[in-house]
Amino acid sequence: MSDLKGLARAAQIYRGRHERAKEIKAGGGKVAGYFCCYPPLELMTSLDYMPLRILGDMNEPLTEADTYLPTAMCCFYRSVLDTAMKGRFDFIDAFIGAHACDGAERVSYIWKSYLKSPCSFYLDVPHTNHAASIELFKKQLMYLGEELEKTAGKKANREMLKQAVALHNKQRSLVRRLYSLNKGDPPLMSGSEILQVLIAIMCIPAVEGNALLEEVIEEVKVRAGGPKQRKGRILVWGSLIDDIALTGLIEDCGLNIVIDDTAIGTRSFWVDVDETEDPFDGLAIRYLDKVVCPRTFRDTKQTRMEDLDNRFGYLKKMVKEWNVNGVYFNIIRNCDIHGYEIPELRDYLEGIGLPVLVIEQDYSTTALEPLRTRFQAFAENIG
Amino acid sequence: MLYKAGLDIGSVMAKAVIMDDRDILSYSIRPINGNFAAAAGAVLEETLAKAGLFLEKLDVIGSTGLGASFLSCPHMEITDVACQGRGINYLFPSARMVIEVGDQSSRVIKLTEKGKIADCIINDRCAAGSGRILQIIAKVLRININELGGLSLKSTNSVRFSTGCSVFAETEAISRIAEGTKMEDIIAGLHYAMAIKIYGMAQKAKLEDICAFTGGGAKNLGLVKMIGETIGKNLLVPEEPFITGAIGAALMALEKAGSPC
Amino acid sequence: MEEKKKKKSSAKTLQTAREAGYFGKKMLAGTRQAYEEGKPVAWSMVDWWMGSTITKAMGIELCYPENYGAFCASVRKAEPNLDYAESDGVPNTICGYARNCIGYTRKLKENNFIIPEDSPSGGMPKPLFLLACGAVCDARYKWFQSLGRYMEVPVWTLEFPQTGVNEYFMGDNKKDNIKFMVQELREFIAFLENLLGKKMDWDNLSGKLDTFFKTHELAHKVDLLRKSVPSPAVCTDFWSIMIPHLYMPEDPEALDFYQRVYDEVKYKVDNKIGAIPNEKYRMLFGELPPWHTLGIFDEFAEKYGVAFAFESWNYHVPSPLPDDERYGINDPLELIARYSYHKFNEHAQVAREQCMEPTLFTAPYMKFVKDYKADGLFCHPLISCRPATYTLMHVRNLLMEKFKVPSVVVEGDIVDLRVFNEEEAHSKMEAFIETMDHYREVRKKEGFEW
Amino acid sequence: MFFAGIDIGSTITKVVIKNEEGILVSTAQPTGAEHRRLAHEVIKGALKKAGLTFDQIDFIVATGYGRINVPFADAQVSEITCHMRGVSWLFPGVSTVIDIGGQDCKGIKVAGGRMRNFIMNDKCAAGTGRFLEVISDTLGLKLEDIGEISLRSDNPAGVSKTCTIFAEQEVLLRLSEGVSVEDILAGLHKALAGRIHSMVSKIKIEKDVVITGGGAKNAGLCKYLEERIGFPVLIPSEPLITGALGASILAQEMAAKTSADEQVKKERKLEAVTFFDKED
Ligand SMILES: Nc1ncnc2c1ncn2[C@@H]1O[C@H](COP(=O)(O)OP(=O)(O)O)[C@@H](O)[C@H]1O
Ligand SMILES: Nc1ncnc2c1ncn2[C@@H]1O[C@H](COP(=O)(O)OP(=O)(O)O)[C@@H](O)[C@H]1O
Ligand code: SF4
Ligand code: SF4
Ligand code: SF4
Repeated sequence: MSDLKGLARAAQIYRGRHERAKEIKAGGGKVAGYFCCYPPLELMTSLDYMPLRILGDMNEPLTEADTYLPTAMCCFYRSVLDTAMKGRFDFIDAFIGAHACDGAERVSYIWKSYLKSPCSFYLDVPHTNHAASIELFKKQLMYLGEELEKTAGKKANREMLKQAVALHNKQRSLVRRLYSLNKGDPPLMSGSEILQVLIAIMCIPAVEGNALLEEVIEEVKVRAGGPKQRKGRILVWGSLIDDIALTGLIEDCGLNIVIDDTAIGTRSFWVDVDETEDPFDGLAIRYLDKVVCPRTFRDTKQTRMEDLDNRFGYLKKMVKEWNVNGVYFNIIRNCDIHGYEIPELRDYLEGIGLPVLVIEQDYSTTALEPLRTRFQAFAENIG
Repeated sequence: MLYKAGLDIGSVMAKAVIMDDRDILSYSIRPINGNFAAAAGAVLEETLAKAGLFLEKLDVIGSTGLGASFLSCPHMEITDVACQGRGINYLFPSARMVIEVGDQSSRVIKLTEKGKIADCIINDRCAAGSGRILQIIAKVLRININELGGLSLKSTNSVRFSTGCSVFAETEAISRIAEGTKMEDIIAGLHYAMAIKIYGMAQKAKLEDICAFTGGGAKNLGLVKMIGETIGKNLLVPEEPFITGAIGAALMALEKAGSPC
Repeated sequence: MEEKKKKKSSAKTLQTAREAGYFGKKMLAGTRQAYEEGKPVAWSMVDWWMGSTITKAMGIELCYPENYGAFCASVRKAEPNLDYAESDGVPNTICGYARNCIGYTRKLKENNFIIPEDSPSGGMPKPLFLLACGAVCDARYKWFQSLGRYMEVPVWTLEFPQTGVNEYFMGDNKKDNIKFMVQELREFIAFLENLLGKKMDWDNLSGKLDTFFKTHELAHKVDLLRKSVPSPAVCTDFWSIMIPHLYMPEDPEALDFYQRVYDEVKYKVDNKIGAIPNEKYRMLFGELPPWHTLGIFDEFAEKYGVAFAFESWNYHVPSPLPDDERYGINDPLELIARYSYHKFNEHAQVAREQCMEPTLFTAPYMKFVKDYKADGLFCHPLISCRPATYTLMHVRNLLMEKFKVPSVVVEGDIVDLRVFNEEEAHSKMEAFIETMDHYREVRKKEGFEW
Repeated sequence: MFFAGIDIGSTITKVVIKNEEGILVSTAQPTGAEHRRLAHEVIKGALKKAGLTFDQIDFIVATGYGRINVPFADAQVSEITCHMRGVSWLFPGVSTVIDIGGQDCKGIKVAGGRMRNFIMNDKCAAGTGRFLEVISDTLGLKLEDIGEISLRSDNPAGVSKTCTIFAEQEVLLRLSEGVSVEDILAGLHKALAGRIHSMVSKIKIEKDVVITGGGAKNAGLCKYLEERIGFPVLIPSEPLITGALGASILAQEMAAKTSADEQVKKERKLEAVTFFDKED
């Protein structure tokens, strides 16, 4: 363990994402790598698996991916598979793929075909939130539990699960507190700092993550000099961002990222798991219905406006609370899930007077520089 | 004695060889300069002259490349992938994989022991990764294309290029120059970007132990070294990489013609 | 340039295939007529689990934007729609069918829902609702959802479980999945009943299912006949004759038609008449075809003697439901659920034996390659479709590793003509012939049957 | 007071010097490999033309691709904003700006002098002015002439390749096949206009449309674009300089905003900066 604290510690973990996991493994612990925000962390934690979010690497040139995936595929998951084929995740004890989107689904399959972990499971996630879907999803979670138990050497009982739920709910509330520090002007944290903290806590056990979050909150709360006051207070919406090269570029151009709705950011943490009698009920409802991501189809409403409010209303709230004056749509190229939403959401937000910047990016740090002009022009136009 | 000629009328270079039953008698290479028909005629004539032969003496002529159809005398057109494969097989019978960096495309060809194509990966939708960028960059740096390789070998700190568009790579290079980056680091960076692209292609076809490298790009020793290091193999490079396609064309023309009449 | 233009549509080798275009026209004309008569019409995805049969049993006429996209592409009239969709902000990387449909719907709306004059094949009328589908692909529910931008009609998404190979065999998973599907179907029927204000006519549904299964059975028999050497029919035939079984299998005319297809193919098999004159190579085609340039397959046949013996897992009907799964099932919805789940998972066992994932889009090829004695696979990765493209490289690797069957990869698109390079396809194919020769020898040496 | 805008484009460097009344001088010259020395030289050239000295300039805004390489600029602004401002100043009724530059092409939506939306090509050079340069080079024609020549054709040749690099080869092939230069050029211009049009359509093209940037100097391209757009477009008399003009207008605004004590001029020196040297 390191003696760094707070943000410095977060930055350290961010840079060496798998170090803590490997330490834990060396100490006899187990690590479960998972895709996206759908596999329930509580299940892993309760069975003493340390959950590790599987991410790509924007700095790594793609050399292996094209052998397994066509170029028309989501750039993020291409990178994920590329690094995995190079052995970056060879140490994990369990692999949990998920049907988050087509990209995640097919890469889960391909991963399972070529990389054999001691335990692996593909979690099917229905696209609708009907009662039947939640029931089916609950069953899938139970199968996941069964599969993990085989290698965990123990069974998860209700009590253990409930404890894990409480632990992770605490993490969620801490993350929300962290974001709330950005409500004022200037915001207390930069988007890059938040990103580092979030990635850090996705790469260490929940207990340590909670301690880290508390340290960071204490450190930041009393800050005099946070990020610069800038004209742009933006909301980032869309496909995930997992490298500060991108957030750094955005902030460099005169924009503060004060809040986001992406899969590394708020989406993974915004809502709690209800403490239900059967913990699996709470998990199924939370992960399938309450996590808001355009990958889940929500039945259409009577009118279009009602439908849009139903799908995007929460963004309006975020905009208000964080006093946002511009929105950046971060679209990883070939991301269908977010791609289809662009025209609708753009009009919706412009309708409440927010300028919107849409960029389709290639998930590669080398391709970032040409985006500078766009962010700069956007910044010049805000406020 | 049978005499066969092979022509490879590429996009920038016209290449010709004349062979007898066993050996290469002569070859010649000249730039196309926009006139395919003229270049094809001239390069053939030149090669004939070097070999001391006349057109009538040739039993068969095989042609390949983008401009093959501009050849005016009777000839047999053959696809360039097959020609490169056969040409390399003639020069390096042990090679099981050919990497070719031409002007318009880069290719990875997997060969059978007979020099037939076992697999082939072509990058030709977009010029990114093709040999053309070498010419462009030489022009930008105001040096001769022959100097690129030597210079890049001096680099100690190559820049990271985005593997993007050849046209944009040019502007990227310009701005690096403006920032004061050393010329050799720019070139090395470019070579690295190309090497990565080629490595990805080679992986698709499953890398083989014995690889040859040909096409105009193989004239560039810096690129040869970089690709060799990136894929972790020693590359066999023909003495004259330009003419492998032409050699293949000559060989295949004979095969296809059966016994000539 | 102009005079060199290649032929774009295919001549087709079966007489019945040449007649199949009738069904596409019938479908569209049927919906337009119903619309004019004030009857309900809807747009549907190819749903593979008979949601459309249920819809039709409720008296709703259906047309299929995916089919319409393929049609627009085949007459090379899709580009204006694609442009029009892109100009509204959708990325040009999303599904070509979707962009065609979004562009079309935008025009339809701007014309006050009177079908624009210049719409290919007469166009699709405004729907009462949209039947989206969660099977196979995200585009197929996101795209209908996004049409809300142009018309306020409800979207219903029929969800389809997608199971991993090991997961398929776990505990009661299969039962759970089928139970879920039955529940979803019930909700769907409730939605329809509510929308139309009338009850489901169960007898009508049963009657339709009856024809449905008969049509499918014949279609499956045709598939089996195609195992013969030389190939009695090729991919371009199939992409025509599939229209009735994919879109209107419950139509008695479709059943009749399939009887004729069967007879024709059977005759050719019995008399060893090949679809192409000089079959030298047998290839598989993976997955969605370049609708705008189907003529290219005729050229391959002519130039190299390549017969595309079998193709596109996802368009084919499944084998009939095994008796033990069918026996004693009285609830038509359960039958539908079982049959559909069977379509997606019938190859799970093959996948398990080969230690590979997924069943979808991949495992079937492990069977096809043997059954149809394939020398090679033609992969057609699409620029705009990920679901049917994702696994192609994977299939390519697997076929080589396990069966020593090589593949050629030619990138293109279903609809977007602008990204398909014919010359490239030809030169790759030419080089690929040698490759197939080589692996034939390798297979012989290693003791494969073909 | 005097204000300068300097636009270091990927291809051409432009300077505009203005005062409160209007433009005093404008210059344009090729951007070489050495932006920094260039910036310093072009501004000197422009100053000389205007009969001014460096110290007389109150505020300098740099824009364009090389804007960060202008050490003596007081501020840097992106070329998107600058083009938008420059064009709005020339054509107050503008709603859509299409800027065809050397290595990028942009569409900008303007309302009431403010930017509403923009779009820019990425990754591929196929829809940019660079395409025309490469082609004119291949054909051995002057860049200034190819537009006019293309208008002489009534049978545009089909062009199947989009990639700039490959299009060049296709041109050579067509030539060898005996297709006339006019027809080839017409085909290429049409294809380019098509690509630009479909990109800019994404932000909805509305009247008034102004085409600017170096590409607007190409009459053929403008005509084919106009055909695609379906109604007449406007073209500034000197389309190259709208970016620099916008920068100079912003310079004026920024100077006005800067408070009096800040006006005590910042240390700003006009001198050549060391730059890359071949011999090292
Ligand atoms: N002396 C040289 N050193 C390094 N590279 C060269 C040299 N001459 C040519 N090239 C490269 O070779 C390419 C031409 O290769 P070639 O195989 O002849 O292509 P093509 O067959 O399309 O004409 C040029 O684009 C250039 O990049
Ligand atoms: N006289 C001219 N006639 C036609 N085209 C021209 C002319 N001058 C410049 N161009 C075109 O303008 C482009 C440069 O435009 P410019 O707006 O200056 O770009 P940048 O700002 O990137 O340097 C060149 O690529 C060329 O295509
Ligand atoms: S970026 Fe898009 S395609 Fe990729 S994982 Fe996210 S939702 Fe899926
Ligand atoms: S499978 Fe492909 S072609 Fe079909 S709807 Fe999905 S994205 Fe489109
Ligand atoms: S990116 Fe560049 S090299 Fe690639 S197609 Fe476009 S112009 Fe050509």
